Amino acid sequence: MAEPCQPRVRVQAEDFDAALEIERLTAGRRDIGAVVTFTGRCRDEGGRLAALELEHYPGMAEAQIRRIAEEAARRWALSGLSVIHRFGRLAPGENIVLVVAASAHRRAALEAADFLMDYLKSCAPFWKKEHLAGGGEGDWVAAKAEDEAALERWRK
Amino acid sequence: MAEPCQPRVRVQAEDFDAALEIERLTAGRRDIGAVVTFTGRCRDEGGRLAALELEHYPGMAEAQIRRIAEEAARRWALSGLSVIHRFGRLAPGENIVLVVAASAHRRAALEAADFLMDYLKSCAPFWKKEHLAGGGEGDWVAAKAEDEAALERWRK
Amino acid sequence: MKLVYFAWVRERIGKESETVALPPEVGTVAELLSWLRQRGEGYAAALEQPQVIRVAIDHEHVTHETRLPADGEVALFPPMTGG
Amino acid sequence: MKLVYFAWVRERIGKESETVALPPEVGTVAELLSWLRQRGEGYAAALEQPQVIRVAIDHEHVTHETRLPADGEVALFPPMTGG
Repeated sequence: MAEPCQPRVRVQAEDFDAALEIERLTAGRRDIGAVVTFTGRCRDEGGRLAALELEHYPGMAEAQIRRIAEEAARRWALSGLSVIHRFGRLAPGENIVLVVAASAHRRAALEAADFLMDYLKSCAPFWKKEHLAGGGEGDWVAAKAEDEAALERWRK
Repeated sequence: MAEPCQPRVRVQAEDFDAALEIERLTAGRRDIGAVVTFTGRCRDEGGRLAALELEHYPGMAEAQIRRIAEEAARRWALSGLSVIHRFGRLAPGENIVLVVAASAHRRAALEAADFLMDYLKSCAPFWKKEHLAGGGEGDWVAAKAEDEAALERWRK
Repeated sequence: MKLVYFAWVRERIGKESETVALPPEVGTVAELLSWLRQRGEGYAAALEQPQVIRVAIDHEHVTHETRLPADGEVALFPPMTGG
Repeated sequence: MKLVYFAWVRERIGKESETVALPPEVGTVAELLSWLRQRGEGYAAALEQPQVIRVAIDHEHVTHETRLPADGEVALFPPMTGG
């Protein structure tokens, strides 16, 4: 197998543009058969939330996402991999996270995106505080046992 | 579970815009937590190909994609689902197929896109003829046993 | 009965479609394939391995055991390579 | 030693970071958590269930058995909810 690709990682307050990130990974490439994007968005939880406030650990957030992305690039033959994670106050409908995985073959791109999302969920230093639709702060979003369990799928 | 979403299906010669299709599924929605896109592209197979010619069965192609998409919408709780499949002569680097799956939750969106691609591969009436880089026609791309085998994953 | 052909089935038979009058003993898809193979070299080349031929009737996949309708569009083609 | 806190650990302790001089008997992450719990009500509330507290040293996850470095940045936080 060729050298693992160098993932692109950004942690930022600003929104991102999935189409632009696809273009950055694929422009001029004739060897890419599959591009998968995963976009995580803020939900209002049935009208309960006005926003999520994403706190992160600057420095570690980027380093940790990079470690996860490099692990994905070692496991799958990827042509390119981008991960962008936002922080700050995000309203329902706004983007939170983007993964773009490009590969010659569909399974590699799909599995890499799936793997990234599972690990970002439980292993990237971000925390979400709820802001309620009625005003005022809600709780910190609790980690789910099922998210921790999802990591088991990749331990083989 | 709510009613299955109505998939959007198009079979066309023209290119598509993944960002526009994401926007169409998500605009104004506050209940979508995950959007997955899968884009299949034409590869040059290490420089061997000048193009792929995609032949399709008009009428059946759209009907069959719709059947597959509706099955996905029944199996997973999707907020929206779009499938666009191109036909005609496509050069390396050009888009062939797009699946966009939106859901409240990441696993539904990822699995639905994965399912769609497996079934489009083996069950949608398209055939690919190679045009060689040196000029002239190559072979029809043969169906792979592994693609047929991939369908077994979904028979449960 | 309208028959339509795709990909290398179409190339070997040498036409995209045709309308045929089936003899009464041709009742199933498998019998249609056997009957077509007798029609000439191109047909024989296209259908030499009938088990790989995929068939749709009026835009729906069917098996080789399926009975043919009185009328309709029957499509013969190689395994699909979509996506 | 620089300590940094996030999310409800930060809220309960009431500060984002602080620099502390550790007594010599505090050698591991677990011992650090026990020592911090004695420092006041906020610490006690933040660390009442030490097993749920996640710890990173110089931006890398560590377990509670990990020995503390002579110097560096130790971060305490709840289970992460990225993505």
